[in-house]
Amino acid sequence: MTIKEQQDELISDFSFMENWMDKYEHIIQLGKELPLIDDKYKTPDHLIKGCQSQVWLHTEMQDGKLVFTADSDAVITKGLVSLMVTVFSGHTPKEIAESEIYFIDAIGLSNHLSPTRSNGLLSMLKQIKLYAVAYEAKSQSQKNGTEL
Amino acid sequence: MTIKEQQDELISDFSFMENWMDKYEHIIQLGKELPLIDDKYKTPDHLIKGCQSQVWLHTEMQDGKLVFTADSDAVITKGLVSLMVTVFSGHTPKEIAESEIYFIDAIGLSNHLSPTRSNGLLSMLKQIKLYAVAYEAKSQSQKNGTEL
Amino acid sequence: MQHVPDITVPALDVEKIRKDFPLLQEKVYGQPLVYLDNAATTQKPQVVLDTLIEYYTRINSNVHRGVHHLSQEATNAYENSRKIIASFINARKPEEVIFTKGTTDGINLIAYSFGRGEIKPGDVVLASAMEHHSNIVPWQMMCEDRGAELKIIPMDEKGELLMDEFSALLTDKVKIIAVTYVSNSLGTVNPVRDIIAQAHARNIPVLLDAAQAVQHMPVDVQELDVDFLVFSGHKIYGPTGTGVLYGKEEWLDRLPPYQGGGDMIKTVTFAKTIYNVLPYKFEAGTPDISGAIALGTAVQYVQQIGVENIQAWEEQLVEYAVQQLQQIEGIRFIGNPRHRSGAVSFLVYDIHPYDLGELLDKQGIAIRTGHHCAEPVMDFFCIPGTVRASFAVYTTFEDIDRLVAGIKKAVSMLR
Amino acid sequence: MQHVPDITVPALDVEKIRKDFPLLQEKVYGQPLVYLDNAATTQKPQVVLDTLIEYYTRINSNVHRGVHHLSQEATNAYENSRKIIASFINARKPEEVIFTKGTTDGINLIAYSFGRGEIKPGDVVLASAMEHHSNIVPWQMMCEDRGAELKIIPMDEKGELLMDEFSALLTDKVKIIAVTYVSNSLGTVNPVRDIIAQAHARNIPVLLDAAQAVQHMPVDVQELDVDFLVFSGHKIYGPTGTGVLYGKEEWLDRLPPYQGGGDMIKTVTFAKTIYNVLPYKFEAGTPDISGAIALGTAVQYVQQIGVENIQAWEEQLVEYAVQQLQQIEGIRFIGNPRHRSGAVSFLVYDIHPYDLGELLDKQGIAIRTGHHCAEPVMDFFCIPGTVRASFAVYTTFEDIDRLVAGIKKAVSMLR
Ligand SMILES: Cc1ncc(COP(=O)(O)O)c(C=O)c1O
Ligand SMILES: Cc1ncc(COP(=O)(O)O)c(C=O)c1O
Repeated sequence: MTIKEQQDELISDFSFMENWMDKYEHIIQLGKELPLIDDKYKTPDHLIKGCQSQVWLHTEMQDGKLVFTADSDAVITKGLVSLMVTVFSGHTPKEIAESEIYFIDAIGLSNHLSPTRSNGLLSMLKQIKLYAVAYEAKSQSQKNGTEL
Repeated sequence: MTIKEQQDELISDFSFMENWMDKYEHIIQLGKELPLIDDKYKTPDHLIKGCQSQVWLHTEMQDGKLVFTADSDAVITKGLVSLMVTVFSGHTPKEIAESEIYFIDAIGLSNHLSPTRSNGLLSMLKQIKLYAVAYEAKSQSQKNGTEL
Repeated sequence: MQHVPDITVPALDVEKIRKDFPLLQEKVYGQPLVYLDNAATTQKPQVVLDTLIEYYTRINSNVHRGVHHLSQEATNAYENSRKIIASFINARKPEEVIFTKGTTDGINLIAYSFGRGEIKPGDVVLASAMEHHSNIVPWQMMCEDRGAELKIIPMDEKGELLMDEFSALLTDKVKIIAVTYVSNSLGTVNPVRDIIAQAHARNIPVLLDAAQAVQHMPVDVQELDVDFLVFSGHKIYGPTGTGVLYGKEEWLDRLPPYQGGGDMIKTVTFAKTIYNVLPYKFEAGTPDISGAIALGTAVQYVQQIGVENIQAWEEQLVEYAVQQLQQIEGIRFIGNPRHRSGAVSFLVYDIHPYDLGELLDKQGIAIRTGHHCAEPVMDFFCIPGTVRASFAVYTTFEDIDRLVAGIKKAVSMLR
Repeated sequence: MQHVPDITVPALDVEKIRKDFPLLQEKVYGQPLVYLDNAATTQKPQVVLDTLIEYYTRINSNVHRGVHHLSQEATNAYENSRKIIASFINARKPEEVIFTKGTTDGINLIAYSFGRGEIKPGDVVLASAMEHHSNIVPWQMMCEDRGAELKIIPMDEKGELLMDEFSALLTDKVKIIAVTYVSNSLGTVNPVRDIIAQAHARNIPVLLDAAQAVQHMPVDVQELDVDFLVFSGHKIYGPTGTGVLYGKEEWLDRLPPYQGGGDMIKTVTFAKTIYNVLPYKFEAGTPDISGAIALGTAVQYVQQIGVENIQAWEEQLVEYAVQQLQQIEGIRFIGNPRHRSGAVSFLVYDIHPYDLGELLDKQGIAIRTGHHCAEPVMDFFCIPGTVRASFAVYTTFEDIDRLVAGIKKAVSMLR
């Protein structure tokens, strides 16, 4: 699935839920299924700034695609991280860097999460995009390197 | 006239005036008729504290009675001082010290003057009573002195 | 239905009181609001709002020095509010009541002025282990500035001050003690009479942070013999941006001023400035006139209900809350003081307080989560934060029932 | 009937505007109120009052850090007001806008923080001869504390700054210049662009006291390139107890904080405290949430009318007032600047301003008398005070006619 398709699927999943308690149930469930980060990556430099709860995010390149693992000390946050990972994991840096992200607003998360939580979500998004841009730049310069 | 009679006369004078502009006319007029203080008494220690405009007050004992002269750099204040002087001048320290002052409220001055001005009026009243008490105390101690 | 304990003092008609607070009639996420974040700020009764509007539509004007009618009316109302507040805390004189922006402003004022006037290098300031940041940071800044040291009265696991250690800390180096009357994070009511007595035996003045006290219990500054006392208007049903600093006249006369500007001076030349008398010396600039006046109304509102009645009612609420919350599996109270007022802090299993708070919110229940601006307390208990429910005169037993049910539901989802 | 000059820019419907202000409908001593004390404080439009009530009845809650719905709504509204104000003065970022209690509070903040961070013994602070006490005393206090010196940019008999003398005062010792944009006692509009340019040529930052500017003329902090700018909310149709400090991000980041307490710190331990980012670093304690939000509404109100339109209207009022007052026998203007805004100060014969003020008041006309918190200005002119009429968007030509008639009547009684 493309990043766009992933988002549309999430939006559709959430659209069937009547109220916010149900949506939270779902978010929490997704959090429980999140591929856990290796404990050795739970270090301060893997922490994402701007979250009231702690969020660790690790990125790895596998076959030209970025794979994210993450964890949080708060369960709902973990669920939100999981949404991010679902959308972004397994795509190339270029795809991620160029993607347009609309599912957060579409699901209503930006309006209904507490502001610190939704700020945290935006920090996460920023961090993921930054990783992608960095990887993309690196691979570009390597490419340029071999062509020299 | 006693202090009480003086007050009643003032109250009656003012009661004929319909509005505050007329009352002020009258106050200003009284100010113009105020027995002026000798210039040599216009010194800082004759100043009354607590007035926004400057008020000098001088007290003299004549035949066992206190005589007040005063001045102010503001005309309305001068009129108010004049009310005070009219009520108190020419009475014994004892009469002044023991007098009950009600004309300020009865005329409505405390409600209708600007607060700094009515504070000033109260300061003046306090000062006059202080003078009286001081003179009274002095004369008592002198009496006691001769009797010793 | 939960069991409601015997209500011993029904001197307070809570249903009638609730009608006075427009915001309590609101719904959140389709649910009637349960507002249990009163330690952060209280809701305002209609009379307070009416006072604000009455002020702005009838007498709004700058106070003091004004010759015109509006200015006179505004000044009267403003100074009358000072008198109401003075009588509420039983100050000797209205001049001992200084209007501030809030507790934080009041503490900063004293920390600065006291530091400037009284503190030498090597001196010591005492605060307690359960202070709000607002009663720590101003003293830290002042101590840094003056080369003084901030020392801490420790507490135990129950959240009670260790009074022996306090006595041991009282050396001749101690120049002032700043301590909270009631802890906002633990609910502990401190033995302030004992603290003040011991301090005064050594001529040390005491500042009480009464931000969580004045709305919950009778506070009499003369009976306490306290030197400085501060509180926030917005936590006692008054407007935001208001607060009170009480100081003994001797002290306020003695300390240098804090802010400079209009009203706080008697005469200004470029060479020399002579400061005004109390209370103006400490009220530089145009004050929050409408706020101060409406705070007077809020205090009168409290007086009408009777602060003793509020105390009796809230003590039952706290007791009931502790009793009901105890029955939640996995709950752990943070702070278990003998004498508690206004707030209950807790955690459930290892659930992040933030998660619990979010799911309570979605059920229409407003509580606070986090460190409650008392990080040293969190560090002491080695926790990232707590969930805190805090009460007011309009809190009901049903509110607490909804809280307990809400927690149970949230816990079932989160585990 | 007085002659009304050609109204060149009728872009403003003053009768409609007056209806927005409930207090203007009041009578004083049976007379329709003529309110000409706007430099002291302005009246508030209904929308500002509505915002206050809406806040308290719908979303009142403490801001920041709150997990629940109300806290979220209150935080959004509060931060949105910061954005409105940032855009009003064209700040680069909302974070450059700090909410204060008023102009006095803002100047004290900068005087303290700048003093603490940047001033050494022997340094010089420059202020002007026409400053309000609030822009003198904080600098005096800071200079005393730091062993620095306050020097004064002199003015002439017209009430205009002597710019040559200003240039001569600019030595390497000067570390900051604090000057008023518009004089509250004389109405003078200072050549602030020139002052800033000369200051910046020497890397000296400038603080503008815009308390009498923002409500009368467009103010663009980027175009001015000013380093700090302060104003009061209550003088621009907002609530009492509110104000704004604008500071360039570089400066605000660089200066140490002012007050300590909740919100202005990132982490607190008893050993070390780490300060928060802008704007929170300078906003300790619970802010005046309702006030800040309603100030945003007041600013929007001004924006809707258009501050250029207000300026054009008020310029005509000032011109008309000067022209009409001139015809009063014995009148003497205090300050006759080429460029004047918002206020006219004067004396008539040797009549005490206080007497004049009192008799105007009894005719329903509210003006201010006295030193206007600018005693050095009074000393300069060797007078005890002035009578000052000051204008706002809702002032009319009829108001000025009533003022002139009122003065004539008072003078006839007083002489
Ligand atoms: C030029 C000027 N600066 C400072 C101030 C002080 O403002 P505030 O009293 O709102 O702090 C005023 C208002 O009186 C003023 O006109
Ligand atoms: C004990 C205590 N001290 C100080 C404060 C700070 O009060 P404010 O934010 O109103 O200045 C609070 C409120 O949060 C508090 O609970």
